Formats: sequence, C-alpha cells, structure tokens
Amino acid sequence: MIANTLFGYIVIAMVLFSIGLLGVISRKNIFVIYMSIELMLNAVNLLFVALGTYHNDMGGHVMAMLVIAIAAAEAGVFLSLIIVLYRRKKSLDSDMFRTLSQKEAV
Amino acid sequence: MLWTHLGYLLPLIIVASGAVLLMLLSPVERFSMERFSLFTFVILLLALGVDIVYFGKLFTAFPMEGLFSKMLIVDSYSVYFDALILSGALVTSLIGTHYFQIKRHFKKEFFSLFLFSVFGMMLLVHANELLTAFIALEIASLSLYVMIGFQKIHDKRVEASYQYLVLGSISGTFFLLGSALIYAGLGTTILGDLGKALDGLMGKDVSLIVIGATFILVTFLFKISAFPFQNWTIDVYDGSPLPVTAFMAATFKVAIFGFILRLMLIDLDPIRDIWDTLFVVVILATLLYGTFLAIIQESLKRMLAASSIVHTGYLLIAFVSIGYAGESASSSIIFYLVAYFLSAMGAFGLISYIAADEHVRVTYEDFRGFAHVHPYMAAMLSVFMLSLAGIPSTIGFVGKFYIFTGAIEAGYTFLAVCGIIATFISIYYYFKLIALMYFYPACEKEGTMIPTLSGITPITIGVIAIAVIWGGIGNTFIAYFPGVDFLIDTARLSYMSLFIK
Amino acid sequence: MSIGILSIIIFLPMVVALALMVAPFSSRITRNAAFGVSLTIFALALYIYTHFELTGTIQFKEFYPWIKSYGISYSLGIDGFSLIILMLIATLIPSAYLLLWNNARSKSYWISMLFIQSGISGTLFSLDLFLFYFFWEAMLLPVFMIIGLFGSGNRVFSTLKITIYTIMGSLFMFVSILYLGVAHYYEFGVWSFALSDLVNITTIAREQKIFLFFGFMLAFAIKIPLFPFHSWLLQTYSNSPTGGVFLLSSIMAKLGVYALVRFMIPLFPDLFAQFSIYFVALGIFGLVYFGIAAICQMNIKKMFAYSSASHLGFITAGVFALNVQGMMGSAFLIVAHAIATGGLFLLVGVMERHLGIRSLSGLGGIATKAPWFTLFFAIMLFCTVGIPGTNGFVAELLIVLGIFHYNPYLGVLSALTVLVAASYMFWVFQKAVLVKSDNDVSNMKDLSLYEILGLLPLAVLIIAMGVYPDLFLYKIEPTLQHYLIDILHVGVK
Amino acid sequence: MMDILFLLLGSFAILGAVGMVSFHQPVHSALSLILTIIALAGLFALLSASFLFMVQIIIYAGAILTLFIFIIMFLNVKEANLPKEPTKNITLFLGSLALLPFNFLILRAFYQMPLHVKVLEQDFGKIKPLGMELFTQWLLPFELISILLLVALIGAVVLGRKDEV
Repeated sequence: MIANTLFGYIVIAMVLFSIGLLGVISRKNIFVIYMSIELMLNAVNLLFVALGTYHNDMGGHVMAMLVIAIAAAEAGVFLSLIIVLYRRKKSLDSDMFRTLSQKEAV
Repeated sequence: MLWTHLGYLLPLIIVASGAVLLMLLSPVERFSMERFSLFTFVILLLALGVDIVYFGKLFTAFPMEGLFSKMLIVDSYSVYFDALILSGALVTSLIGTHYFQIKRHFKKEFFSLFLFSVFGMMLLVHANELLTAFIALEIASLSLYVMIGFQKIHDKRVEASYQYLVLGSISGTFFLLGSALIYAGLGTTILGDLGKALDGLMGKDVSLIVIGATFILVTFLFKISAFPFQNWTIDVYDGSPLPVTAFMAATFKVAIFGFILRLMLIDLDPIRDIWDTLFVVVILATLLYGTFLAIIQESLKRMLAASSIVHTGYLLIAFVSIGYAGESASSSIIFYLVAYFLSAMGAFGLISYIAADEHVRVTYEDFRGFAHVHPYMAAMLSVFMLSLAGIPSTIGFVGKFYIFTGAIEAGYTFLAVCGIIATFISIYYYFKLIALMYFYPACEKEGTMIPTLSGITPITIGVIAIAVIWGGIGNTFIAYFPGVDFLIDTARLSYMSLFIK
Repeated sequence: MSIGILSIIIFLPMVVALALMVAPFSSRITRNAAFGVSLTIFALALYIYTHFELTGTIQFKEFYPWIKSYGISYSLGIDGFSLIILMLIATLIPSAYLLLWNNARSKSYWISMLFIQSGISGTLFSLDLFLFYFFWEAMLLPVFMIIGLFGSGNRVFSTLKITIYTIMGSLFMFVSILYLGVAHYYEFGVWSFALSDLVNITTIAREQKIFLFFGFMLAFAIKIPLFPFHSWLLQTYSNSPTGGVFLLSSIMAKLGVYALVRFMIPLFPDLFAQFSIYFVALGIFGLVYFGIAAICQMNIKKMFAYSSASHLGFITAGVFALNVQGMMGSAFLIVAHAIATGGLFLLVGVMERHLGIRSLSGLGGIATKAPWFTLFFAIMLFCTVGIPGTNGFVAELLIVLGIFHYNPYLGVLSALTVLVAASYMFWVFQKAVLVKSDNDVSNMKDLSLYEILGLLPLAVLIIAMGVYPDLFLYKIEPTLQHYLIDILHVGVK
Repeated sequence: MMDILFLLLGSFAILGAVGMVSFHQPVHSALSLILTIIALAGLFALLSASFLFMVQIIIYAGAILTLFIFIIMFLNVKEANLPKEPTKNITLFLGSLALLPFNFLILRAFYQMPLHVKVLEQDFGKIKPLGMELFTQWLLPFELISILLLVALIGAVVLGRKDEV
C-alpha cells in the first residue's frame, strides 16, 4: 500500500534532494556539482507531481513542467560557462575558480 | 477595462519588448555601442514615464484576471518599486556609458540582457504567485550571471559569474523546495490565497509551512547577502564589471526586498513572529561579520561590497521591526532602500568612472591626495561616503533615523543600539577614504589615467550627489520641490496598498 | 515666509562659504569675506542682546515644519544661557580671525571656519532635538577638515580618532533622542522631537531613563571632555592647527556644557539631581587630575590642553551643584575661560609660528622682545588662574561657593585645588616669558596690529567682566532660575 | 504490484543518485543520473502523471542529459585534469550524517500534515487536462518561461562564442 500513500514519494524526494545537496557541498568536480543541482530540481519535481496528484490539482503537474523548463534554461548557461571555464583553466576543479579572494583585485 | 489593464502592464511590456528588439538588432554590425546604450536609455525612460502616471495613487488590481488568473498584481506598492528599479536601471545605464565606451567590450547583447534583467526584477515585484516569482527571479539572475561573465577576457569575470551561478542555483532549489512545502501544506501557491489558507489552519500544526517559508527566506537571505550566505558577495561584486556591481548592489536588492516584503507582510503575517529570533541572530551576525570584512579590505570596490553586507543588516532591522511598529515605521525600509540605492549607486558609479581605464587598481592608496587633483570628484565621493556612513545632511542619515526609530518603536532598542555601534565603526572605513583623499599631498602615479569630468556620466553622478544631499535636508519649506516627506508619503501609500483586499 | 534673525545667523556663513567654494576667489578675498561675515554676526548678536527681555523664557522663536511625518521641525529660539554663549562666539570668532589674519593662507581654512560657525550657531539655537543632533554632527565635518588638512604631526590618525570618538558619543545620544521621540509617540499619539514636547513624557520607566540619561551624558562628556573620556584630547590638541585648537577648546567644549544644561535639565530633572553628586565629584577629580597632568607637560600646547580640560571639569562640577551660584559661576566661567584659553591658544599659535618650538624649555626671555605679547599673555593667564580683577576670579568664586552650598567638603576641596592650579600657571608664565634663558629667541616678533586688534576686545572683556560682573549676570539669571526651578520642583515632588 | 514497482523505482532512483555523487569520472556520474531520471519518470507514471512521464524521458533524459554527456565527451577531460578529491568519501559520509536531522524535520512536518486524498478523475495527468490547466491558470508563468529560455539562449551564445576583442 506504500505506492498509494503520499509519504513514500515524499521520502524518496527528500532523500534525493539531500543527496543532491550533499554532492554540491562535498564534491569539487564542477560537472558533478551541476548534476547535483539538477538532481535537487528533480527531487522538487517529484514532490510537486506527488502533491499535485494527492491534492487532485493539476497545478502541481504544471509546476513540475515549469521546473523542468527552468532546469533546461539553467543548463544552457551552466554548460556554456563550464566550457568557458574548462578552456581557460584546463581543469574541472571548482577550487580553481575561487582565486578571486586570494589575489589582489584589479 | 482592457485598456486600463494594459496600461498597468505597459512598463513591463515596454521593457520586455525593448529587450527582445535589442536582441534582434544585436547582429546588425553598423549599430555602435552608443546606439544600443541610447536605445536602452530611451526604453527605460519610456517605461518610467508610463510608470509615473500611476505613481502616488492608491489602488490594487489583478490585470487581465481572466487570462493570467491572479498570478500578476499591480498596486501602488509595485508601482513604487517599479519606479525604483527603473530609475536604478536608468542611472546604471547613464553611469555605465563611460565605462562601456572605454572597455569597448560591452555591446550588443549586453544591453538586451540588461533589459531582460530589469524586466525580471520588475516582474518579481509584480509576482503574486511563488513559481512566477521564482521564474522572475531566474530571469533577472540568469541575465545577471551572463552580464557578469560577459567580458570573458578576464578570468575573474568568469569566475565571479561561475560562483554566483552555482550558489544562486543552489539557493534557487531551496526556493523551489520551500514552494513545494507550502504547496503541500496549503494547497496553493498564489500569494493572496496563502494568507487565507493559513488563517484557516490557525491552531493546527503549521510546521510544514514554517519550514517551507524558511527555505524561501534562505534564498532571500542569500540574494541580499545576509549572514550565513554572505560569502559570495565580496568576490562576486569584486569580479563583476563596476556598473553591473552597482546594478546588483542597489537595484537587485530593491527588487528582492520588494517581493519578500509582500510575501512576509501579507501572506505569512499570521506566523511571522516565528522567525523573529532567527532574524535577530542573522542581523547581529550580518552586522558583525560585514563590519569585520569591511575593515580589512584594501580595495575600495571590495570595501563597498563588504559594507553592502552591513547595509543589508540595517535593512533587516527595519524588516523585523515593521510588523510591530506603527504605520510610520512601515515606510522606513523603503526609504532606506532609496537612501542606500542612491549612495551606493553614486559611489560605485564614480569609482567605475575613475577606474574605467584597465590599469587603474582601485585601492585606498590610489586615492591618496586625490582631492588636490580632482576636487569635484573627491567632493562627490565624500558625499557618498558620508551618506553611507549616515552623517547628517545626507539622505543616509535620514534613512538611518527612520530605521532606528522604527526599531525602537517596535521594541527592538537592542537592535538599534547594535546598528548604532556598527555605524560608528563604519565611520572608520568610510572616513579613511575621505582622509586619504584630502589630507595627503597629491601624488600622480605614472600610468594612471583618470578621466577629466566630461560627458553624461559625471553629470549623472553629480545629480545623484545633489539628490543625496537634498534627501538629507530638503523639504517643502526650502522650496516647493519633493523632499523627504514626499518620499515617505508615497512609500506609506504604497505600503497601504498591500492591505487592500 | 520671513526669515528670522537666528536663521540669518545660522545660514549666512554657510551660504557665503558655499559661494566662496564655487567662486574662484583668492584666499585673501575669502578671508576678508569671512571676517565680514563674522562682524555682521557680531552686529546681529548685539541686536539680539539689546532686545532680549529679562524673562526666563525662550525668545526670538522661529518655527517651520521640516519632516512632517515625524513631527520634526526647524525650530529655533534662545534663552539667557544661549544668549551668553552667542555673545561669546560672536566676539571670539572675529578676534580669532584677526589673529589668524596673515597666518592661515589657505582658502579652505576660511571656508571650513565659516561652516563651523554655522554649525555652532545651529547647535546653539535648536529647540528640536533632531535638529540639534543634526547640527551637532554636521559641525564635526569642517573640524575634521581643518585638523586633517592643516594639522601637524600624525594628523590623519588624530583626525580619525576624534571623529570616531565624538561620533560614537553622539550616536548614543541619537538613540536616546529616538527613544524619547518614540516614547512621546506612544504616550500622546503624535510624533514630536521638540524639546518642549519631550519634557512632558511621563511613561518612561526609571531604568530606561537612566540609560537615556547616560546616552546623552556620553556625547557631552566626550565633547567637554570629562575625566574618563579625554583620550582624544591630547593628541588632537597638539596636532591641530591654531584655529582648530581654538575652536575645540574655547567653543566646542563649551557647547558640550551648554547642551548639558539646556537639554538634560529639562529632560531628566530628577536624574540630574540624583546623579549630581557623582558628577560634581567627577568634575573636581578632573580638575585635580588634569591639573597635575598639565604640570607634567613640557609642551605648552599640551599643557594648555590639560589645563583647559581641568577648567571644564570645574565648570561641570558647578553645573551639577544644583544652585544658582554654581550654575551662574559655570556660565561665567564658560565665558571667562573661553576668552582666556582662546586667547592663550592663539598666542601660543603666534609663538609657535615665530619660534617654531612648543616646548617650555625652549622658551624664555620673550618679554623683552615682545612686550605686547607678554602683556596679553599675562592678562589671559591671570584670567585663567583667577586673579581678582579678572572675570576668572568672579567665576571661580561663584562656583566654589556653589559647590560649598551643595556639599561643604567638596567645596573646600575645590577651593584648595583651584589654589594649587593657580601656582603652575605662574610657573609657566615665569618660565616661558619672563625669565631670560640662553635660548635664541631673536626670531620672536611682537604682535602685529591685526593681532593686537584681535586680542584687545578680549582683554577688555576680561577686565570689564571682572570689575563689573553684574553687567553680564543679570541677563542670564532668570533663565538659570528657570532651570533650577525645574530641578527643585521635581526634587520636592 | 504497484508497491513492488514503487519500491523498485524508488531504490533505483536513490541508487542512481548515490552513484552520481560518488563516482569519480563525470561520465559515470552522468550515466547514474540518467538512471535516476528514468526511475523518476517511472514514479511519475505511478502517480498517473502520464504526460510528465513522457516529458521526463524525452526532454530530461533525452535532451538535457544527452547534451550533457556529449559535452563531457567533447571536452575530453583527462584523468590528470580531474580534481583530486582524496577525502571525498569521508565528507560524503559525514555530510549525510549532518543532513539526517534536516530530513527528519521535514519528514516529520509532512507526517503531521493533514492529507486529504481525493479520488482522481479519469483523465487526471493526461495531456488534455494538463494543457487546459497550463493555458488557463498558468498561462503567465508559461509565457515567462519562454522569456527565461530566451535569456538562457542569449547567455549561451554570449558565453560560448569566441571573443573578438
């Protein structure tokens, strides 16, 4: 009967969100950081869909769709920025991109 | 009916279509940067002109309710904030002119993105639904990310853009999670309905909504760079092109406060006192840490970035006290936003004017003896510093007066005292600059090319400087020209419009 | 809308200064204009003096609303106490200008002086606490400029120090003012920051009132400076240019005492009476402490700085003595001391300019080279010490009497310390001026005509007030009685 | 049946997510993420969100993540250019411990939430009601999304092109 209660979905969504958060905090690879953010967005999506279904409200589904679109928009900017960064630094290490605070600002 | 509603939306429509138009024009080679700049200016001016028509009237409307349901709201409040955002953008475009001319890199799409971000900010203030607000926030933020990283020849630009993007996206997911929780608890995300649903839940367990709203507040605190989320501020502000920094520091903050005030004051009003302790802690930490950061900075740009954190602290003081103080305190936050907006805009603008040349490093030391070479610029910079420090005869002083009065009125005398302590420490880092400019003999270093005063940028900055002083002393008894009282009255009016049901 | 005479006194220097700032005039013209302005103000002050009625009320009122939504108004007025200070400033500033006549060659010096004069007058006339604070802070900026631009030594550091120090004090006063305003709003439902309204507040609890009291007190104590808040004093005085020291010691410090009497007595009469013993003691302690510190100094400027602080401690003690003698004596000593120290600092400035030394051991034997200098120096010094025949004597006598009334032990103590304090001044005078030494003082020139003209009125005032004190006392007495009624009334209740 | 499917999909989703954060190579991470996304799509289907099920597979797994893997391949990142993360596993472990109370709090709040499970309509989650909802109630956000995508488009163009200066 788990499949028919909202709570199971919520647990999955929260676990996914937490794993995404974990990836953002503890990984240095910018690809993985980005994918973690995507994962967090997906977790929120699952939440929206599950809530929509259980509220009997299509709004939740629409919101999930909108979030997918937002994720796509962020993906565009993110990926192009990753390409630029990789070209300049030849590295995927996010620590490499935090030189601002160390060097004297121009 | 349709036409009035169209009229309400006209500023938004003008800005959006201007942005699209600029985007379409951007591949045209024969248009110069100046053309684009001018075009941007005209569009913003047009939008502001339309906005002014509704300024100072008390009303609330859901334009095109049949079409857009209640996702969008236009009231005196949003009109007021629109005017602020638009004038911020106008000023940015004016003070940026010189910088963009020198750098020769900001052209074409840059202005389109700029208008898009203005559009996003305005939309944020008009948004009456959580997800719409988030999309508006994303439009504004995404354009800002790209604007920061626009000049790819600099490592630090791209780095700043990257940092802001990553942290902004993470905070964005929290906003979405928060919305999801609120949606779970209340079954709706439309702002007006939230309050009603919340009222119905009174007496029951609302921890879900509290957690959800806390997540939204996290995003909000991140964007205004309050305490636990302030780390990005200095680096990102430092890495951005100066006009963009000014735009972020002043205008974006206005827009964010615009949204969050609406959310907190109206919809989450029944449970707002839950966060009071949290806010008090955040304020204290923000003031403390921001002050500390500001003191240790060598570069002027970084100091201004750090001091913007301190000003966030002051704004938050006003934010917590609004609910408990009387009606008079309500406008304090709006007034302080204006005050900070003017002073920061002027300071960043002037520094961007001075430092437009690639090789000028803007540290404190570079301003040694500055006043003897450029007396007028030094005087203007001093005015902005005095205003940021809150010295009488500037608008910053009146702003601080409102904030602290409001805090005392709300019973937060303790916070007011903390704000005062932060203020007098801030005298150190602001006056240091004035002292350096005036009290040392001029030393013209080789290779520094500081432009002379000419063109539109210095005029704009001069006008801002006069406005800063006028805001501090001006009143109807000197001349029949809108002064402090006018600002307060309209701010109060806009605040009142929030409560029209 | 007519502009009142007080507004003219406030804004004339400011407007002239703004005009001069923009106009490409030389420093000579600027100086002449500044002098002209100061003379005009003197004339206006005389007009006020002659038309001032002998009641304890506030006269020459002006009122315009400023920030209506908070009930803040631009309201001015003077009573007997402010009148005395006004006369003092109006006399001292032209004198100071004459002494700086050929000395200060920079345009910005004179412009700053004009701004300061505006700020001082504004502080003096304000009846609205917000307005008062406004001028009180704004006054600081030109001082900041004068010390920073024309000071010597580690001037930038000392400028920052005095600025942060004084702003710190006044910001706490600011919170207190805001608190009073809010309390008024809660009690009466309307916003107001006018003194006459704020005194009606009854709802503030005692504990909070004590905080407010000390919020005000801190600002004034720093400005005066009272004993534990004097750490800015020495460095600032020794690094400031002559004009800056003159302003700080003989005008700004007195404004601190003035504000103490003017605002704190009506606002907190009960606390004023209750805490008076501590402040009298603190004042006398300052008198002793700074007196000793002054004896230990070899640098003349620093020595006068300490002696000035010592006198201000005495003045404060007189104010807190809660009787008409003490308060009158304080008012009198404010005037006497302002004239004398102002004159002394200006003379030291002259000496410093000619000889370039400021140490006591480097001076000596000036008397033969510069008789006029010696004469004025002697008069000023006698006044500071309180020799009979000078106004200093009258003032100190009154204060000692007042303190004696208040508390006989403290009275005796203060009488003794005054005597001790007198001795070191003589010692200075002897060492610096009279005694011949083997130092080369050949560069010392006597006072120029301008300088003599500037000092003459001061010297005349010192003697005149010493011989016929009633001439000045009768204008101020009703006001002081008024203040005392405030305190005693509450004390009885 | 539903329960087994739910548990299966849920564990796949979590497994993929765990793999995503813990793999060293970005390609492996991306492939794990695809697993999660597809499992999520299955969960959407279980929630009778049939249209979103398609969208998730076609757009997310099909477009966004394919693009992603393409870029990873395109950049051809060498082992030497990958960041060294010697303490990765430890921080992951510690971080997950730290996040436990956070999760507990939210789940507790959910648990106490009054749930009104309603009977779903016949065509709930199908493309038609979704479209109706989208173009009536949610028209404005939908239009705004187009502007957001436009901004992202410009951003990608601006950031991606070679600098001529």
